[in-house]
Amino acid sequence: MDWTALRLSLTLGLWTIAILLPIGIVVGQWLAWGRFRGKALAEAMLALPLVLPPTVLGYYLLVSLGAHSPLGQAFESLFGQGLVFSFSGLVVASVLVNLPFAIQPMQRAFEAIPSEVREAAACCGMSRWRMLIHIDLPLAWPGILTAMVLSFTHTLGEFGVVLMVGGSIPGETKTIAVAIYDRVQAFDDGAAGTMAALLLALSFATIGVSYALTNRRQGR
Amino acid sequence: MDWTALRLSLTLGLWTIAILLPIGIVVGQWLAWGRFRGKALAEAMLALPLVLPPTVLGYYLLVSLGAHSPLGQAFESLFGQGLVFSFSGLVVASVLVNLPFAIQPMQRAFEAIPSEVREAAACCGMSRWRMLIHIDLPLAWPGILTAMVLSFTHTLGEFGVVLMVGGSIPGETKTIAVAIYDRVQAFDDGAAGTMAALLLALSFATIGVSYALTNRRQGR
Amino acid sequence: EEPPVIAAAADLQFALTEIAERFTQETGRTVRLSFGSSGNFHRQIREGGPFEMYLSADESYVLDLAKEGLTRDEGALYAVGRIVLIVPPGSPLKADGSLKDLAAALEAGSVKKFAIANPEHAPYGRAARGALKAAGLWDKIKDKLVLGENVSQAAQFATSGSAQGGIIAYSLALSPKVSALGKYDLIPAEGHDPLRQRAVLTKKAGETAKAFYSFVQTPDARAAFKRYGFVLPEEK
Amino acid sequence: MSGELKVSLHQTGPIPLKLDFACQPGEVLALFGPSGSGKSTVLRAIAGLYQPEEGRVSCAEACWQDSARSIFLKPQQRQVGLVFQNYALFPHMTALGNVMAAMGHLPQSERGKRAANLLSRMGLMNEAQDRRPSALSGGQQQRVAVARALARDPQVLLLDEPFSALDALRKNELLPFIAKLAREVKIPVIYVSHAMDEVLRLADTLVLLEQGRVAASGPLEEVLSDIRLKPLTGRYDAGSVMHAVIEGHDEAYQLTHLNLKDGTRLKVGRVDAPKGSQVRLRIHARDVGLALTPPWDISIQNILPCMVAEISQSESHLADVLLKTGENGEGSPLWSQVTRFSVAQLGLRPSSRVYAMIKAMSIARSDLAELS
Amino acid sequence: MSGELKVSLHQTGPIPLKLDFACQPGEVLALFGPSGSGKSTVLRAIAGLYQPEEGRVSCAEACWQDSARSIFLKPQQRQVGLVFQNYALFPHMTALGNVMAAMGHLPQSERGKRAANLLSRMGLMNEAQDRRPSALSGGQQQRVAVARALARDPQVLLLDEPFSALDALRKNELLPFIAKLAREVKIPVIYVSHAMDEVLRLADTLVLLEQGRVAASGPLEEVLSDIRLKPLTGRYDAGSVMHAVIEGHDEAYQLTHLNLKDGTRLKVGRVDAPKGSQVRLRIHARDVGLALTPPWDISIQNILPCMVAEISQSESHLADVLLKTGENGEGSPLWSQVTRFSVAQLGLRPSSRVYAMIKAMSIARSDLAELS
Ligand SMILES: Nc1ncnc2c1ncn2[C@@H]1O[C@H](COP(=O)(O)OP(=O)(O)OP(=O)(O)O)[C@@H](O)[C@H]1O
Ligand SMILES: Nc1ncnc2c1ncn2[C@@H]1O[C@H](COP(=O)(O)OP(=O)(O)OP(=O)(O)O)[C@@H](O)[C@H]1O
Ligand SMILES: [Mg+2]
Ligand SMILES: [Mg+2]
Repeated sequence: MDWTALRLSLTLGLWTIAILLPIGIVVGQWLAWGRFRGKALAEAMLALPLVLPPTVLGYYLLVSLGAHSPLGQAFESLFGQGLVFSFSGLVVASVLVNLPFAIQPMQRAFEAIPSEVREAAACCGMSRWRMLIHIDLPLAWPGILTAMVLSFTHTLGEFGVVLMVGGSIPGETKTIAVAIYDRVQAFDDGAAGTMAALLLALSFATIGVSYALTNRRQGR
Repeated sequence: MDWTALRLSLTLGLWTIAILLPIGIVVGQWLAWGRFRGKALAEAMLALPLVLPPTVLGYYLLVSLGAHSPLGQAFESLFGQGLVFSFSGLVVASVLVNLPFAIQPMQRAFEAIPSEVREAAACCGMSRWRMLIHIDLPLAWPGILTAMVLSFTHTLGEFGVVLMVGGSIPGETKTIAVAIYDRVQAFDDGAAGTMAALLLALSFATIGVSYALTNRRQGR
Repeated sequence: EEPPVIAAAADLQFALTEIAERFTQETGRTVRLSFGSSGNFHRQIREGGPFEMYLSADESYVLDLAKEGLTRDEGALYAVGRIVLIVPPGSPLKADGSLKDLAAALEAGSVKKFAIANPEHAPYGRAARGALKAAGLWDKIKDKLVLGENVSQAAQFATSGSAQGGIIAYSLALSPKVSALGKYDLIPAEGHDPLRQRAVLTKKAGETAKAFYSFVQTPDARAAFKRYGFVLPEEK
Repeated sequence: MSGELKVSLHQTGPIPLKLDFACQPGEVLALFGPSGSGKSTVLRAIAGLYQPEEGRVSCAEACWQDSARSIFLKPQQRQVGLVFQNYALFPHMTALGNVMAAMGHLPQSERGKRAANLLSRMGLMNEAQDRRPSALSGGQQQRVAVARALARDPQVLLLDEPFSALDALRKNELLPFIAKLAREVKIPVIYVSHAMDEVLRLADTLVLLEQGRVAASGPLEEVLSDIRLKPLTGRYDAGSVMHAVIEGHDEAYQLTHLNLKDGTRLKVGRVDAPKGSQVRLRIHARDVGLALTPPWDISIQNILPCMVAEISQSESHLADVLLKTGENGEGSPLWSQVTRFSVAQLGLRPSSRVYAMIKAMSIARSDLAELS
Repeated sequence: MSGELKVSLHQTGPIPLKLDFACQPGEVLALFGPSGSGKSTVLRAIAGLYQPEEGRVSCAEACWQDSARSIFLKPQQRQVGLVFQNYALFPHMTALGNVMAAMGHLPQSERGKRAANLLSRMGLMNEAQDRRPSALSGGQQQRVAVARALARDPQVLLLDEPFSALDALRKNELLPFIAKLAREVKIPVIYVSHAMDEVLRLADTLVLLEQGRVAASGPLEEVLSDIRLKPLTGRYDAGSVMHAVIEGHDEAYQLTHLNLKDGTRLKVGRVDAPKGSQVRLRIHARDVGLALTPPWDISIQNILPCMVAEISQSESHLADVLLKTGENGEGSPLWSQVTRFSVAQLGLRPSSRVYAMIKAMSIARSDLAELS
């Protein structure tokens, strides 16, 4: 069992949803409530990271975040470390790849909040921030949870982009998905099976608990 | 440009969402409105196809759908053709992999329908079927669309499972994702770029149009 | 009858495509080529994959299948792969197949990342590891390695600019697109286990596959392999 | 075919219920009671949207629910028309679409026309018919909800405060429509309302609910005449209900002459019913004044000789006087509410002879409901 | 600090609006009009939830909206308390949570207690306070909505049919509470209601809306006394509003003696105000009977000598008679509604001398509103 890889994957997953949560909320609300031309195009754009095969997307990211790219150079001069073949690079890639899973369910959840409830909140004098905390987030919670679960699990299983951008460096970019893949490729089905089973059990437990808590809270 | 592969991918995507639509509606409604013990576990279970790296999942599918498996044998004796290394096998794999993307957004969308509206529909004497057509589907439509878009785009880009279960047979199981991947592996960036761009443009247009139509219909 | 599907290791992309075209010209028959990881094909053939011929980058896969009785015989060696050291422009490394410069650069600490294919399962990765071990560099370079899933990915890493160099297949380095991305130098074959590549007809093989199997072993085809950077078995 | 609706609901919690009542076809039964007393819950239980622990609901021959026999029909199988207290319109359909959605039993081709017709009856004109609920005012939404409930051609009509958001003028148009409908289509109608004037105009029977229990029930006139129920029936204090026959009309002055059973004659504003029809009159106790001698040269048209039957004094300034019409009190009971001061001043006692003065117009048109 | 609310809204479509009015602190302004006339829209515009093409809304010194200067403050910045017609409660919070949510301006520690207090005032007790809206009855939800609007300590209170789902008893408790609150906290209150009895009890000023336009506005008494507005004010036909001073109380019979400005004396049920207080009376025209000679030995206590000023005959059986109190018609105007038959029978003409008979109890307590 490759515990380092497992820890790395979980850390990556948590970072990814930690970053996607605010992005999803902001962009999701904007798409849900904003009225502007080309909204459908913006929505369509957000689905695009899914269209390319992950390895190919990873390759494009490798090139556009690499040492020769302006982005990569900017990052390197800021943090003294390249973006590709590093954990930070994985996080960036992961966030990009999971954008559709994070934003779309949140957008739908925000859309489903009855406008009169938000109007009432405004008439109760709630600031934007209090409204977010007390109205928007609680009411959109199931959708937000779905977004988080989809992003988190997808990050755990993501493999093409992660491998391409990360380079499978043990302890830094070799996630559990890569480890399992490697074991399968090396015909070590036993080890692969153990890791897969553990990963599945762990995810199952985490997700099950979050859903159970949400269901209880919603009083269903 | 590998037109065969593109056509294959689109066909696969359409088949996938065509099959996932009824499944998602049924399971989504069941999860949204059913009250039973272990609901959270059922919900968690549905997220699991995402946790494993696609190639690994593909391998497990290959084994469990393959010629030696009871499932594969049953299918073969019914249709005179194996499930793996065939287009049907791709469709089955694709459907399985996309279950979370299809079901979760639909579940949330059904949950968001106010119960009094469904009660009113029942009091209007609507049969289950008419209720589905006239109430549930129209009101859950944005969520269903999200589910379809996520599944469709994910199918287009899916690569690990497809490669493993399908075997990349030109004209039969070699999808555009695999073709692009091949081109990238062969350092044929030009061809890969062309195909990727076309695929992106095509997806962008399709999704943009569906969102635009939905937005208009919803009168937003 | 549908043209047979031929499973071929990814490093044969260029060579085999040309050979298949020639085969079609000469015999009027066509084959469908499916490139991918030799390991994956191995599993797929075991699971009843429809492949009529299998060209593996690692002969052990073929021998395994032969033992399990899934092939007609043990097949034939069609090529032996070679590896090269490739360095992208701007790298502090020199393209030096003897790996001496790599050793010096490692001492100097100017190598931050070095790309090879994953030695756990990729044949070219195993060869690269062999060569690095033989040069006494393995322990020093271990922590700097980025591992590609296959040799193609290792080449992408090596030429991306984010790594200072890498060890990849000669066949890949010869392709015009890759050679434009960096300088390379052959690593002596003595340093690593030979990359013996074996082709075999599976039990499903039909007439066309059999013809193609023979065609791959004709001098014409061998010349093509050679042109694309493979050593021919006899030359060993 | 519709028939009698029988309802019996019993449970201890979470919403306590303990009630039995029946409603005949053509009858309007008002469910009246303070906020939170369980009125909406009762309607929901009848419609099949709420399943109390123990219950029996049957309509005509059909058993809709019987907890003893584990029968519980779905709302779809019950053919009720329900107006929800909060309307519950379909948000994605236009007003017209909402009404048409309840017409599953009609051929597609007829629906549009009938729905438009119903909506017009409700005073919702063309332009508004094509708007979604979100672009309709509260009262307009409510009228759509009523039209939708009627659209199903229900066997039982359940109305949960159907006109609470409507102005008096609209209400005056729609209440008679509902009353007429109940009688013509011969279905049981259950009507929940807090507005006593609506109840008075519509209902035949009154069921008073208090914390889920029936506090009183019976013919409207009886329950309302029961002075003890005043705390529940609210500030619309007791009154008397009388049956009368139309004797004739005075077209010039637009008056109608009525005959009470005991032969007493009354004049009221023109009633739109032929000579000989039976009508029901409600006379508010507070609209009945008393005099010791028959007053003359006053605008009050109806002066009835009566005998005092009973006087109940309260702690306030008011006293309730129960009269019997006729010189010797041989006629119908009639309640009068006067000040205690007047009782003392006029020296009223049981069996005093008095004259009841009822202003013609105090028998307001809205209190004048026709009987079959 | 609150102050006068000035509202001016103009647009041609999609919802036509054309209105200007002002409401003083401590004043209750009733917005009255048929369903769909734009009442809710006006409240929404004041609250900042709807932005008409042209508009000016200001409260005290603060300008909330001025389309000419492109000023449009958000609802959050306006400090209004709004009761929505459909309640719009927060579905995920308990009743208590709903009310506390509007208390952002109070320290956390005080909120719970004040919210519980407000809800109790509304008659929503402990157990119900901890339920979510979905487990509350319609009327209970409505009371939570009112409590929530008050919780913000608003500078302007906007009530959109706040008691439409409440029974008469509850309404009788809550209406005086609102009236008192408006006066004590000295804020402008705008009240939308279809129930004329509520309007009568609460409002000082009446704005009659018709298709988004002000059909009439002014002090309640003036607008209601205007017989031409009857089609708009509905079946609560015209009446007279008079100012009077309390002369004394008759404790034995629980009566209060009033003095009109012209010296006429009236007796009404005990009013809970000290001697010398000013009160406002509303007398329904239909409760005023006429006599040619002063009747005696009758239960009607208030007999006022008057002179006929004007008689307007209608096509129905009714005629409206405008009286002036006093022997020579030197007093206040008083409307009486009698049958046309009576007009003919009594030979009434302008400047006829008559006696108006007003039953003591027909000045119903709910129509008796105190003036400051
Ligand atoms: N989005 C809209 N588009 C067009 N017309 C609208 C829209 N929203 C409301 N209306 C119309 O504007 C008018 C005023 O609506 P409003 O809700 O203000 O009426 P209201 O006076 O409150 O009526 P009610 O007493 O029935 O609540 C109505 O006729 C309504 O149909
Ligand atoms: N899910 C629930 N759990 C507990 N109590 C409930 C629930 N739903 C409703 N109640 C309570 O049941 C009682 C009856 O509610 P119902 O809606 O039938 O009252 P109602 O008579 O229609 O009142 P209103 O006139 O205010 O509409 C109320 O006191 C309400 O608080
Ligand atoms: Mg109710
Ligand atoms: Mg309104």
